[in-house]
Amino acid sequence: MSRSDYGIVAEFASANGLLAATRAARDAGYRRLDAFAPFPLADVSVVLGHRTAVVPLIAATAAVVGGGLSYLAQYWMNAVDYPLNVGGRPLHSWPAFIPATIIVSALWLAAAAFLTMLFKCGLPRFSHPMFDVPGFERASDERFFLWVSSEDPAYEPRDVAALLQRQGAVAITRLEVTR
Amino acid sequence: MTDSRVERSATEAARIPLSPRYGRGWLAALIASVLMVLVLAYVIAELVVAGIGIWGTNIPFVWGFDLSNYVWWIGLANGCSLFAAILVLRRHSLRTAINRFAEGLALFAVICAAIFPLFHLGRPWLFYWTFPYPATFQVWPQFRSPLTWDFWAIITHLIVTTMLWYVGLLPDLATLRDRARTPVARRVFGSFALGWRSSVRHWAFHQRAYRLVAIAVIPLALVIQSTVAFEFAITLVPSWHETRLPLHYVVSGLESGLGLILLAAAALRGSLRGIDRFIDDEDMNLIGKLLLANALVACLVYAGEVASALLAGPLMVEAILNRLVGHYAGLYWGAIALSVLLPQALWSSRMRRSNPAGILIGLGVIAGIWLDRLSIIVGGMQRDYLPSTWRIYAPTQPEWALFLGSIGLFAAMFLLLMRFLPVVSMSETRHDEYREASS
Amino acid sequence: MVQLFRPQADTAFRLWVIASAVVVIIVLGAGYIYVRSDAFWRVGATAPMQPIPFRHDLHVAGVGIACAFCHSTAERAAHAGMPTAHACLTCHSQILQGATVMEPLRTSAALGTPIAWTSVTRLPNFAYFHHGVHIRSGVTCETCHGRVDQMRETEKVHTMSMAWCLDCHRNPAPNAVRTEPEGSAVEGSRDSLKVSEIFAAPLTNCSVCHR
Amino acid sequence: MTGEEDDGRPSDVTGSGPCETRLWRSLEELAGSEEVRRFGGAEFPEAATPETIDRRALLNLMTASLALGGLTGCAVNRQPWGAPLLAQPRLAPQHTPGVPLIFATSLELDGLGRGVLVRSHDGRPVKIDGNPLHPASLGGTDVFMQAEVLSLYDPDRSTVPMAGGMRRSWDDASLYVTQLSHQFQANAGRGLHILLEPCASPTRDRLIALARQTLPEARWYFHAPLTDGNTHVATARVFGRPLDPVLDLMQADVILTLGGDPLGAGAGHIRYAADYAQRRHARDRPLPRLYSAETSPSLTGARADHRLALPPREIEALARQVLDLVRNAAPPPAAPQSLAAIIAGDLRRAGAGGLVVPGREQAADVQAIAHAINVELGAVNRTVRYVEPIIQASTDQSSSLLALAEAIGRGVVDTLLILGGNPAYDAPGDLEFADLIGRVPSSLHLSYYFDETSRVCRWHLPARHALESWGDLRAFDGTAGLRQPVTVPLVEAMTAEDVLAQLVGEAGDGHAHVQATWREVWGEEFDARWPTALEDGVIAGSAAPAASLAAPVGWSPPPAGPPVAAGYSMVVFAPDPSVWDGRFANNGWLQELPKPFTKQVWGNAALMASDTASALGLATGDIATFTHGGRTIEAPIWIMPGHAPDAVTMTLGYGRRAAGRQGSQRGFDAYPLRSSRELWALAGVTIAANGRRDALISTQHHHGMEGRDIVRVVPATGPVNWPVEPRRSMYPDYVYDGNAWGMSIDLDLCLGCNACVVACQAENNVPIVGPDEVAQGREMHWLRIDRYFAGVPDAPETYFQPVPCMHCEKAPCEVVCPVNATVHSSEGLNEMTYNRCVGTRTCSNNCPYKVRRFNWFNYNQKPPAAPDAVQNPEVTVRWRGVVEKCTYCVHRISTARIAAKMEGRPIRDGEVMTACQQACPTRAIVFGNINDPDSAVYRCRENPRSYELLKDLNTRPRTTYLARIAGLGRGSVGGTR
Repeated sequence: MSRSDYGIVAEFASANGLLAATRAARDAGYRRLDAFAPFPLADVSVVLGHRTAVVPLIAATAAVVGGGLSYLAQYWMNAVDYPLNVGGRPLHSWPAFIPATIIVSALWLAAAAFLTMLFKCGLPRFSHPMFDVPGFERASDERFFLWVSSEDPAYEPRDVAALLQRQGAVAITRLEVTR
Repeated sequence: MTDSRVERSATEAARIPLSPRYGRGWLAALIASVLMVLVLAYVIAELVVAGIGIWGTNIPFVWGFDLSNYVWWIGLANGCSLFAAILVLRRHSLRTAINRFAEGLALFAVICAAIFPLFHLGRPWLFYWTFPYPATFQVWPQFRSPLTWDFWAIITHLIVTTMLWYVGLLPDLATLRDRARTPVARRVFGSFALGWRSSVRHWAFHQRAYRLVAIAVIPLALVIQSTVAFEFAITLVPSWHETRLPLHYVVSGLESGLGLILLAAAALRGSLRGIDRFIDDEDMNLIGKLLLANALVACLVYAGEVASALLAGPLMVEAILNRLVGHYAGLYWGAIALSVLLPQALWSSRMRRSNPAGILIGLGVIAGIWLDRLSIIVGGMQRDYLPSTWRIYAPTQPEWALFLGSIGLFAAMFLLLMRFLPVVSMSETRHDEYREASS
Repeated sequence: MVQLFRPQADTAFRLWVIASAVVVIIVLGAGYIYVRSDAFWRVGATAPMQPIPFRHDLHVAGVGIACAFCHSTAERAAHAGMPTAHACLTCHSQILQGATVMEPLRTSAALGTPIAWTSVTRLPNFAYFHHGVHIRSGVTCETCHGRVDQMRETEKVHTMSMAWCLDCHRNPAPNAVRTEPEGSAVEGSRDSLKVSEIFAAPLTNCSVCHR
Repeated sequence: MTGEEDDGRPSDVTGSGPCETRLWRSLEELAGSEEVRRFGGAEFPEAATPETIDRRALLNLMTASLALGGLTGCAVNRQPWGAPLLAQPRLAPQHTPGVPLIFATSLELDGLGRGVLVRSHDGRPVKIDGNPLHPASLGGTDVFMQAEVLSLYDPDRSTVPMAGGMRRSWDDASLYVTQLSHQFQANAGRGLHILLEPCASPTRDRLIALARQTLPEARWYFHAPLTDGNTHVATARVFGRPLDPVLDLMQADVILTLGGDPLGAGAGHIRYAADYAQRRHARDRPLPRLYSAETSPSLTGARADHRLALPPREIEALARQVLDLVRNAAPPPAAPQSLAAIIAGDLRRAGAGGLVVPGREQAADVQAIAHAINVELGAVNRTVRYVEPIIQASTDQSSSLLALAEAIGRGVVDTLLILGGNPAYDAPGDLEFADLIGRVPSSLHLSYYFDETSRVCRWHLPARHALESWGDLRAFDGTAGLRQPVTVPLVEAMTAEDVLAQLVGEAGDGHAHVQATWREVWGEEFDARWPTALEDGVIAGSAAPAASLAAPVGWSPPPAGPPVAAGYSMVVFAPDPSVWDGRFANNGWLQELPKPFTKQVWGNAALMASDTASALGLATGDIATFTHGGRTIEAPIWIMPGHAPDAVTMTLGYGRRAAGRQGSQRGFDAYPLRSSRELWALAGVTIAANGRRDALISTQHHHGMEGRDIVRVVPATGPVNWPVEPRRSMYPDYVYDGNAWGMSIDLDLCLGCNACVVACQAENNVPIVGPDEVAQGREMHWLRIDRYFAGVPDAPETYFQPVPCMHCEKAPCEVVCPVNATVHSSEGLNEMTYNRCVGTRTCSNNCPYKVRRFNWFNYNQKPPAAPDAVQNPEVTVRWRGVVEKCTYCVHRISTARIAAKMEGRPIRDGEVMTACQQACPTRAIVFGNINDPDSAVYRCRENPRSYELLKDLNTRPRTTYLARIAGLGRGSVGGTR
């Protein structure tokens, strides 16, 4: 039961403050950062270099796989496993198998996108050190936070705090977690 | 449950969901709709016990209210979700105002729609036979049948619409969690928020996923509307056997969806204090214009219906004429009046901005499309190939009860939504405010 | 702000997700296996009670009575036929005549009322089966009923599910043994029957069994 | 005796000549068989002597399974171990459990016999078909023969004797009867009056004769509402003594019918229809020309080349003109010819090949004129032969109901025995007969139901059903046939013969009485002839010979009566096509059977022409009040295209008050309006609308073909040339080698008689749904007969088109089924697997022929469902929520396939007969393998008249139609085909 340093969290009043601080932190050589804002901040993402292209990639693959499976299943069941003469139509009536195929691939697409998001965000995660930050509940309302990880190679609590102070943080917390 | 935070918050968004005190009106409405849900439950029990003979259906009218209500509900659902998805993709400002409840409406409509194909079965307890599972009698579903497509359509629609709605809702759930007063509420919202920390990283992936689900919804809505149309178009019934039917269903489906959105928006503005800050006149104006445009397209489709039928040979001519002047002509002209003529009122911007007008026109359009469905299905079946089999169909009390019950279910779910969840997206609103501020 | 959930919550949640996934898989899998299991189809089960403690093993293996002697219409009719009290009494008017277990038999003979045996292999009413044509096609009794001659109490030896029927109807050759059960009514005409005639008939048509 | 043989009767059987392969048996014969003697010798004391194993014992053996309710074919069995396996105490010889036996017996209509074959499963009669050897059937049936088996199991039938409304034991009852016989044998029968239904039963006649001797003072009366026609009066006028005409339509080149319905109704109509059909399609003979003058549409009129809708008085006028024109051989006057002249001309040209047939409801004069014309043409003994009355008993007036009424009025009737019949209901209204019976001190009624008459009599005895009893009946042509029980009596009951025998003190049961009768006839030949007769159901060569006619002098009719005053309106009475005279009122199959012209079910209506109706300010469904001589009834109106003006047709037999749960309070009762003096046509009835309406239930609501290609008609002369467009399909065709089943329905032969509809219902366990469900459009008939009117409303052409499942090779219904419940068999059957159906009904929706039916409720369990006992164990009994339809009697195909397989041979043509095909009197329906060039159905499909219904849809129906041949032009020469 030892308490260990988790990093420094600074609270900002404005999105721009956060953006500036993030830039500064990056320039100061910090790499293990995360920013928190009540709405998407594209430019901050850019600064932090998030790569999300994987989501559509996986989704697209899933769509293709799901559709393919659906079509094959229909073909196998109606034309291979129990072939029946249905209204004199060919056993492999491909046009009739299309609609279900499209629908199922759409299902896989959506599901894959959703699950990938959760996975890449590490959700669900009900308990997280960030929730210990005083006033962090306002991160979902109108406040902005920047967190510098203690794991960062360049991590030095005093420097970090100073840097963030300079960026006009309204509050600075040293976050500790129990391990 | 959230008022305490309002004054602490600087943003407009903080005032969502607003009007802490939902008055007697809301409660009365809820009670009324719950009663209707009870009626629904009763009729369904009766159906399962006695059999669908309690309906007015017969040969040749094997379908009546059951399928027309299904088609109507699924049309509403597709209309709403399609519209919502497009807004998400276009990142249109309207989305902040509309998406949240539009997605909700879509979801509720699908749930209502699902009731009908399930309980219209002669043996509803065997519905799972349409699902391909390895049975010991080794018989599979028959995938050439639009009804099997429909099975997939409904399931998928249910799941994907839920995801679209939920993904959009996720950040707001976090907000509700962080604002919630009672520990129970906090925990409940907390669990549904999945530990969302509004990290910029979360946001990045969230935006991607949201847009991808929206992308999935668009083809889905179109294909499902078409599938529903195929259920009729691939049969030999003279006035159904048309390639234009999917188009007809997509257009009129979207129109009914817009009608519902207009209705809901106007109703919200009329009932929730202060919401017109988020669903403002400009939004209403836009919806009105869209609905008007859609009504004009629908008008074109109706014209096409008559034209193509007249070109299609004697049987089709007889069938369409029967719908225009026959026993069920009232349904057809009612549909025209309500879904084409009534929306013309939206040419005037005063109408577009007025809540009562919005409610009336929204209701009118929805009713119009309902009549259109009934006219197509019932009126269409009336002139079949052998005159000896021609008959009349009239719905019975249980059919009406089932229909009204499904509306009650829909209303109940919507009332609960507006009570416990933000009816417009907080995060989107914040986002917009930020953009406006920064620009 | 305060933590809503303890760190264990996450572990608990992940475990719950995995667990429920496992449960679902187990339930489905178990269901899949169960509906194919002998228990589900009462295979190996014997009738709870029969009017007379009849023993096939004694009569067939012991005394050497052929199936067709008692089930006399199996080779020509849909029903295999149950032995009449009259038939039983050909022997049992001497053997065991006084025995109490034979009471139902005597009652039946005297009053002319049928004896109601509990049926061990019974198809649902929408499935129509014809013993005669199966035997004629070379399907022996034990193919479906097992070694009844060794059974103390008669029991079901196959599921008799539709899948089980289909296996044979899709490929009858293995089970259509070209030997005739004893006491066959169709001995002479055996050669005149070409295999093609047996298998030409489309055995997987629904109406072969369902009318 | 194996199952498949019961349908195996060669399709080309014509009653002429004995049937080569005889497939049905008499229990008698079984009982007498060596086998029985053998186990007579077995160790059962009670079986020691062969007699003890008589037919009753055998029936008991076979029926035992019924006792334990081991009925198959009921809904899915839910017991864990299924239904028990029943081990019978002993097998009936030659009876294999589960394999049906066929017995020949006779059923009665209008007191005349019609031979039938009864198929019984394990002692349980489930299906009735025609007896090919019987001249009144030739293997064909009508709706009444088909439906008789349902009446057998009627839960509403009378089961116990009643006296003064109290249930009594049979001991009391027989005691009462014995007392009667003692009492009257003591006083020679004074005060004993006996009312019987006229019935051509030699045994009954023998017993009556016996009784007349032993009880000389007893008085005998005969009454049936429909047989009291003017036939005998008319023949007496022309030939000096009452005679019965027997037609030979094979010989008739030109036929004129004056009312009546020789092809569609009556005891001989099946034979007449068969003859007419055979003649129509005899290649070497010219097409017969049929003129029909009638008041209300009949099946004969619908079939006629020329149909004249005339009120009764004009029919008489026409008859008189024709007689004159036929008599004085003056050259026909110059054009424009009167119709009478044209008809007379045709008849003269036909000479001995001409024939005039009067309906029994026509006035004596009209009928006499008709016979006179036949004499004039020299048609006697060619197209018609006159025989001594088949039903002797009822010829003289002193035995009429009227006489009985007067007797009761005079108070001379101490004891009234009513053996059969239901006079309290169906006696003419003016007699007030129910009240009269009440005045009789001691009265007894023997009847199948506890009906209107039973209620007003002191005593009621339950009567046996025809299928439970012994007897014998003469057919319309005098041919005698035996009646034998085909099941053990389901309730303890008596027959009229039993009662008579008791009265005269003749010992023995029905069996003995019948044997006694024929011992008298056959003498020592008896032992030789009895078994055959019993097995055939027909006594060979017993047809009545032509009566020797003292060369009839040219009889002239009395001058026509005065023209009727204005404001004249006439009501014509007719038997009902569904319930006949009311005796079938409680039979669900018949009640739910759409009447040929109106398609009305579960009720009747007063038919009139549209002009008449509009003159009276009435519309279909309006209830009108009909008043005559102080008697008033109310009846709903039905506007009937093709009905004669100034007349109303009322069908009898409805408005029953005590028919049973299904038959009571349906339709209106026309008997009260009937007058004992004018039985058939009542002049001067006042008709007034009373403002109320009745929801008449019908199964067809549109009557025109809307110019669509539905029923095709080809000219009588000249070739058929239809454009043959090549078949095109996007899909490759499936190959149907082996058997490919198909059906052909000849619309030229179809009379619309409905026999096929009931046959299908009986064979396939088609449920009865009841009036409310039919009103909602949910009738379940797998085979329906569509009726279309074409041409002018006043004198329309009427077309009948039986519509079973078409078994389309490109079946639209199959493609839309989500669960593979309906698919195609490799023999081209459109199969319906009930136990897979989830009930989306989308198949029915996609069937352009609308032949698919849906079980909206659990019809087979809720009244008026047919009892389980009558369900065919070969066919699944359907349950709620599944779709069903015509299967081409697939169970019969399976049975035939199995038989063929077991004998290692292919299925023969004609081996599989569908129920509808087997029932059809005119052989309009042909079924078989369309791949086999030698099959009858193949030939039909090659016929140039062959066409597919809704061909444009390219559904490739396996059921095809042969176009109807248009009527011959007036007086033109007959074409041939």
